[in-house]
Amino acid sequence: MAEAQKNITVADLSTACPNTWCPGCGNFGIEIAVKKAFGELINEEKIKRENLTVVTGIGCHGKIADYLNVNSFYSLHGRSIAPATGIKIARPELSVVAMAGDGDAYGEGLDHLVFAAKRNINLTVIIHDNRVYALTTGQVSPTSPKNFKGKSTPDGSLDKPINPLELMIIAGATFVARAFAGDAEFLREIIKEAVTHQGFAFVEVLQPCFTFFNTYEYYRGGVYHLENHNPADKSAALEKAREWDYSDSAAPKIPLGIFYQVEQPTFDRLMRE
Amino acid sequence: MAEAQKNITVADLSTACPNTWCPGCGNFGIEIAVKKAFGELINEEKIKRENLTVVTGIGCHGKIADYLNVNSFYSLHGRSIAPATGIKIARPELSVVAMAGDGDAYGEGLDHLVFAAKRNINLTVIIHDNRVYALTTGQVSPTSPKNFKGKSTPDGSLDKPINPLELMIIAGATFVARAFAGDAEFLREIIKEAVTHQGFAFVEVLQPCFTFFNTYEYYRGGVYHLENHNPADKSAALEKAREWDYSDSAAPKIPLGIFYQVEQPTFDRLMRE
Amino acid sequence: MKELSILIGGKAGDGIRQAGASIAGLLNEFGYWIFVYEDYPSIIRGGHNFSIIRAAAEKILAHEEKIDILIALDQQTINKHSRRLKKNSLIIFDSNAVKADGAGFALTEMVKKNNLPPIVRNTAVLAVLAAILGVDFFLVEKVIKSSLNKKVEENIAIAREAYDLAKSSEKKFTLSRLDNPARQLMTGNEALAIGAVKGGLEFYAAYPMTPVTAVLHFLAENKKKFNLQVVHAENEIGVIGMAEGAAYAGKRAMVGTSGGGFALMVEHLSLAGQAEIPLVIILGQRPGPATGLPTYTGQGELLFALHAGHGEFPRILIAPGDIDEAIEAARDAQNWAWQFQIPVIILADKHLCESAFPANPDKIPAEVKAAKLWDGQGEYRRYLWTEDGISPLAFPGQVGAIVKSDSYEHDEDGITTEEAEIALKNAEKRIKKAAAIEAELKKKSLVKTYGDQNSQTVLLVWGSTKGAAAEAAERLGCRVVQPLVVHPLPVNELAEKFQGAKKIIGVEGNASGQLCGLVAAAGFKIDAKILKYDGRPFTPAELVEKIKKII
Amino acid sequence: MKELSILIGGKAGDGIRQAGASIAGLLNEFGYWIFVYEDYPSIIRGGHNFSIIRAAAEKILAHEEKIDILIALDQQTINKHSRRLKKNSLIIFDSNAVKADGAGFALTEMVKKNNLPPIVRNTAVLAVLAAILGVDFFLVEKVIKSSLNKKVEENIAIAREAYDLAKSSEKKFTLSRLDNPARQLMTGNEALAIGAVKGGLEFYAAYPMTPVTAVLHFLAENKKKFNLQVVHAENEIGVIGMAEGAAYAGKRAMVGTSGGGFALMVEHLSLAGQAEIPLVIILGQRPGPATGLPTYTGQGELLFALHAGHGEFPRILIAPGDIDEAIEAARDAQNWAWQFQIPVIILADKHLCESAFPANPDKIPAEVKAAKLWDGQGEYRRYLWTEDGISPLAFPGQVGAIVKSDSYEHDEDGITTEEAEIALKNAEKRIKKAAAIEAELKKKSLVKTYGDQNSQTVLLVWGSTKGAAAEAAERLGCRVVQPLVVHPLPVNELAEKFQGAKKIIGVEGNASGQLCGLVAAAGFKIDAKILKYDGRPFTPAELVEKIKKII
Ligand SMILES: Cc1ncc(C[n+]2csc(CCOP(=O)(O)OP(=O)(O)O)c2C)c(N)n1
Ligand SMILES: Cc1ncc(C[n+]2csc(CCOP(=O)(O)OP(=O)(O)O)c2C)c(N)n1
Ligand code: SF4
Ligand code: SF4
Ligand SMILES: [Mg+2]
Ligand SMILES: [Mg+2]
Repeated sequence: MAEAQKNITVADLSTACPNTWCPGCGNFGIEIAVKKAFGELINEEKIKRENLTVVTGIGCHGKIADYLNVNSFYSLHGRSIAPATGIKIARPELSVVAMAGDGDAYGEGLDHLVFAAKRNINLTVIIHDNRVYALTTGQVSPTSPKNFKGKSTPDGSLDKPINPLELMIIAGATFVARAFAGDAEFLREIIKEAVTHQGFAFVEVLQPCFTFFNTYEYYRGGVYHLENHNPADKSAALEKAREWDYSDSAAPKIPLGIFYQVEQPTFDRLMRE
Repeated sequence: MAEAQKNITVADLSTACPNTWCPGCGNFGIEIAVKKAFGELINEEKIKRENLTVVTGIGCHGKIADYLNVNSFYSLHGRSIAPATGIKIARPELSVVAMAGDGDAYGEGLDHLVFAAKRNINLTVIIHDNRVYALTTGQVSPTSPKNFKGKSTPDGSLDKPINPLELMIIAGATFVARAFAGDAEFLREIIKEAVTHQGFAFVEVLQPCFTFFNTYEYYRGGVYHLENHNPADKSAALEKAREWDYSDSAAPKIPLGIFYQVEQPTFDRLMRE
Repeated sequence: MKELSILIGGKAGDGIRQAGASIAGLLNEFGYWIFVYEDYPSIIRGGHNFSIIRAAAEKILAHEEKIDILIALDQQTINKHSRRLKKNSLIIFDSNAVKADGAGFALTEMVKKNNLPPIVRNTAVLAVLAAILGVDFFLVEKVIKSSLNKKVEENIAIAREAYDLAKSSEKKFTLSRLDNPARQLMTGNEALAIGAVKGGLEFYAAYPMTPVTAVLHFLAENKKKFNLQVVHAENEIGVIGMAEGAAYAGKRAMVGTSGGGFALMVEHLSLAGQAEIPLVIILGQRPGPATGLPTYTGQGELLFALHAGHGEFPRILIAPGDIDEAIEAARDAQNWAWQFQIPVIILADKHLCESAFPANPDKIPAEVKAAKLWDGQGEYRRYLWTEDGISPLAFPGQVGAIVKSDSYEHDEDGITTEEAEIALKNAEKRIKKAAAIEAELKKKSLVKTYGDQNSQTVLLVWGSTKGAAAEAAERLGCRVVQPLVVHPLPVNELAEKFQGAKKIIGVEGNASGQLCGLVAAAGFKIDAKILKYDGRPFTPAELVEKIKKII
Repeated sequence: MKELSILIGGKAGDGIRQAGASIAGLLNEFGYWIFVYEDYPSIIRGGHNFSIIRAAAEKILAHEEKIDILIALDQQTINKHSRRLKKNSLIIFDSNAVKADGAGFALTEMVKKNNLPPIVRNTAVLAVLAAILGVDFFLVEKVIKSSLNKKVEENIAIAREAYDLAKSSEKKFTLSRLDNPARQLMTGNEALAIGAVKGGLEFYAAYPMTPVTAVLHFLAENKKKFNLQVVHAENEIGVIGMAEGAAYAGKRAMVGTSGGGFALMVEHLSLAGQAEIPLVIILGQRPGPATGLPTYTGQGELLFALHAGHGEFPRILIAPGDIDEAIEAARDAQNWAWQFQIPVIILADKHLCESAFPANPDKIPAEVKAAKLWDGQGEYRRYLWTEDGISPLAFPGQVGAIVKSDSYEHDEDGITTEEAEIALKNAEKRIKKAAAIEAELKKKSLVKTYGDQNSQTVLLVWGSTKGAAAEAAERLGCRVVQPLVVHPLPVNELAEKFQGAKKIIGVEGNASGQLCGLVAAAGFKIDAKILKYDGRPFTPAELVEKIKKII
């Protein structure tokens, strides 16, 4: 039997598959953060490489399945969470990380996301939220600002975005964080926290889509790191989650960091009691 | 061409279809409240009878489609909201009321409910929330209390219920209310308010299932009417919505009434601008 | 007497199903073969429910049109079913609720007097029946004890009172005890669940839906005993997504649903085709389209199941027709799913799922065949191209293997590709697998026959229709041919079993003759069809009439 | 020269599709028939994209394998496509990015020097091509103006520079202007959208999905002009649910998706069957299973579309094969959906949806046939039993009518029932409707032929495969038979069009020959099959080779 490799590097976690994201895509920041976080967690013996299992949906974000040299389940559009749930229930010793797009997780497959949070199943979910349907060439998504002029809404979209952090906190997630793809180092730290969290960990990543919704400048002008925030305080978490409402308001204040974190029994563990 | 009838009575709004709900079922309270509310709204010329269109899902609640002598679309399980949305977009002059069960609206078809609220489409949604899958003979539902011993969870369910009011308020509903099937008069009033509200109106009805989850006593001991509450105040609405968390805690305080109500542009109207 | 059919009817909420089961238990104790048919609308109270319990000295797999004893707890039962009475039939009824000729007793009053709820009438009427059939009271007691867990004493007391009251009635039928041990009565749903466990089931996910909800109930109830994970998920898409995740993680998974839920699973079914995920789906047919007749039966989804899913990929469809076949089907489904890394669909229906039959679960051995596993040598490639199209499996958690499953076309490593050459190779991989499946299935006899094997008149049937057809064939001296696997069709064996046939009559519970179409496409001539599509199963007598008109 | 094929290739993001369209525009201005094939992977940047623009004096409906001019914006284009070059072919390339023999120009530098983004190379290369073909510059200017709305001046300046640079190159091909007016170029997607509008479309809902996303874009862009409601819904279940609601409310509705999205719509499709909701679904096929090859083409979903949905109910499947047929199909689909209150599925595919053809939309008249409407007399019964199974329609808002639609089996009023007799009558209602549909379809010619009508060799094709097959048949002198409606099959007309055939060869873009199966089941013998399932469409030359091997 093969032996587990020591000292995993980013290269070890990379496949040879050519990358086809647009130059400047926020997904690159997510990719490097994920690889570093995974490598460090493995090297720190917090998780085992062979147990690491990534599930993705379909969209630009999903391509990360091809780029990560780890176990992966490249699922259907909107369907990363249910298979991830099945994997975790079947094999609780695995470290399961589901990745999804905003169209994917908040539109096509919202049900599964809400129920995974409700169950507090011990998964990590990372959303590549570029606030647009990118792979299908630029349509409005559930987190696009109102009046978004995409190809399906050339005169501007009519409804306001959902606020995923607020939704996840009330749905039952026990770890809720937000990061920015433009700050891969911070994202790496958040991902490490999320993966080691015992329970449903939700990481919303603000990911600029260079081609269809270039939000780099907007975010750079608005993001800041949560400080003096008690993540065990649900009201404070909700308040912070509401500080920015995913609109395109001028001069936004967009907090990043861990909004909410508590320990509660997980579904996968309760099932085996 | 036929002429619209005047002075509509409850009998006018009833079909000859034999009723097959269990004696003592909370649905009877909903049925009478709905018929009275509809009749009054028609007689007060707030809506036209011919424009009234009811959409239901599948479950015990759905049978109301057969009992109401009005236009109806008896849809699939979990799928009352999307057809209702289509009807309203296609024919904004219609008064569209979607009715659904808790399994229906919060489980099978949660996506559609959240997006209808997000759009603030001018519909009324009435949930017959018996907190159980009744027509399939008694399984845990999204609003069942934790540790619910249904046929699919004989040792007790493992996850906590969702709080539909909280969910709807954050999703974008502009009218959010709760009533109790055991108080049909109050429910009638709420339904009248909901139907005349311009925007997405959500009415959660606590409906005891006599056979599989008899909650009459529990609710009778806990419900009270909201007073001195400003429904335009979102924080207050959320706070009130959290006062009871759909658990089976002893001595609950369960507020009823209109939690939240604001006016905002509706999707169906914006579409035609 | 050689056989006896009893119908008990009342309203939903009267405990008809419970009473039917108790009657079946009583007759079973007497050594008879039993078949129990349940008929109920999709409501919890009111309406009209009935059970037909048929008991016979010989093996039977169907209920009959006509009945010997009609037990009426309400007047509707008389109105709806008096057409089923024979000259000599007896009506037993609650004289407080029903007007009829026969053995009427004031059961409502009796129950009331004892301060018991009206549903206890079903215990009283069981005792009346026992008394009239000359069954010893201790058997009544035994059946009550084994079927109730609340108010047992009170029920026995009522039973005693009713038994004594009825003891002196005319005994139209005397039931002689047969020299057989009591058999284990089981529904098709239980059989499917037990069979799956025999095939190594480790994970069951479902969302309640008639007629297979009881599989979920049974497995949830017994999950510790069977060492299973059982999940009631948020909806059917979640159900199949979870099951596919579990299978990817190496656990034998199954889901159960009926047409509407299956419809929601179709996209994931196609994923199982592309990503080569082993998965068993129970499709409990009921009459559609849409919600249709949710508590009735039909066989309208063979072609739907065969072609469901975008793109072309191999699958197996098994159609068990009785209780033992159901156990075997669910067991074999697991093994085939894992041997070929494909979805296997079990085409059941309400009539099979919810009827009760004597079963022999212990005679059907557990069998968990190992899948083709990675040998741990070299680099692991999830989609390695092999001679037979089947790539060795490894699972997450295995040191040295990176297991990449992909819903896009992919290379051998499971990395997405859009190259024409690789797409072609993968399409051919799927074709090879289909060939491997056909080869494997040839090793097993998959076509059953009943009746006179030499008859030139052949009834072609599938699934639960087999029960009524076998008996009709027995009576008429014709032959029944029943493929157990309906896709891929066991064409050679069918040809063998059709040998000498002059007239092939398809008998199906749908409006188009779906199996007939497939069998015709395989080159056999179908001469006539007997189709039924009102939600009700065939009975032997009905079939005899219809066949006579054709031959 | 009689025809010219040009391939332009580069990376996603190089503006290849745009450039291809401009080249097509140029050749169109010269009076040629045009066919534009787009080939691109499912990525936004990088990878390899190419367009083949074929222009011919005669009507053509396909691109070809071999090309006359290869335009390379990157080296990959040379590597991948040099196999397509003929002896006499010319390579035009950006010499800053590509090494090749032929007409190379330093386009990257030219664009850089002008401070323009790299994508402007596609304008420069268009001008180079025009110069080499001897096309007047004013036409280049015209095409640029009609295709760009930003930086038009800058693009014209670059074009001028490139044109002047290339003017003196050897003119291998001189394009003579034909005596035809420029035609309107249109993709299949636009044609389907326009056709639907001609059939009275009032409501379109969709969720983006290749290859039909552009229908959503086009209708959203033009919703005011066409007086439509257009919704991009939360997911495909929402899409079809909304469309069914709109249809119930009396509005002509359509949805568009491909296999995976269609899979999610299957339960609602069955609802349309039970509740008798008129609905048109565009199913743009692409290779599955699952995500498969999302930007490529295939014809693998005929049987899926035919049998999708639980229960049995009538439907029509239309399979247009070219641009005019697409317009007509979408128009007729609306009328048939409303005439029979059924779902009508348009089987398109990527090759039809995204290729560009000259079209004659104005020659195809709008036609909105009135549905059978309630006459306002007496009590309205949504599901009135009638001779032909079709009940008169009324809609909410109509005084005096209570319009009850039901997913359960129901009585004539639309009230749920579980009675066997009524269920049977409803099943028969559906059968009657199927008969009415067949009768109606017989009134229209639905089978086309191409090539030599007297040839004994017949190519049986459907959908977009028709283009390549028609041309191959022309060359080989054989006959093509193409049913426009693939369900219910126009059997009589097929028989007519097959008259005298000695050898019927099925040509399909799938691995099993799905139409062949249906045609065989209708009693015709299929002698051979030519199947392709690597995601790529047939070309005439390829088909000629394959047919030759068979005949
Ligand atoms: C069932 C289904 N519907 C639609 C699609 C087409 N599709 C592919 S990616 C995508 C959306 C992408 O948006 P998002 O999830 O936000 O991912 P992104 O590309 O922005 O990363 C869609 C609609 C699909 N593959 N499957
Ligand atoms: C797609 C689908 N899945 C499952 C069912 C079976 N089913 C019928 S009613 C029901 C649930 C009923 O629960 P709820 O919506 O809460 O309604 P209630 O009966 O409690 O009023 C289910 C699961 C169905 N009809 N369709
Ligand atoms: S389209 Fe947007 S999300 Fe997709 S790869 Fe390009 S920049 Fe990234
Ligand atoms: S089962 Fe419950 S919800 Fe259904 S009719 Fe009976 S009491 Fe009402
Ligand atoms: Mg996105
Ligand atoms: Mg309920």
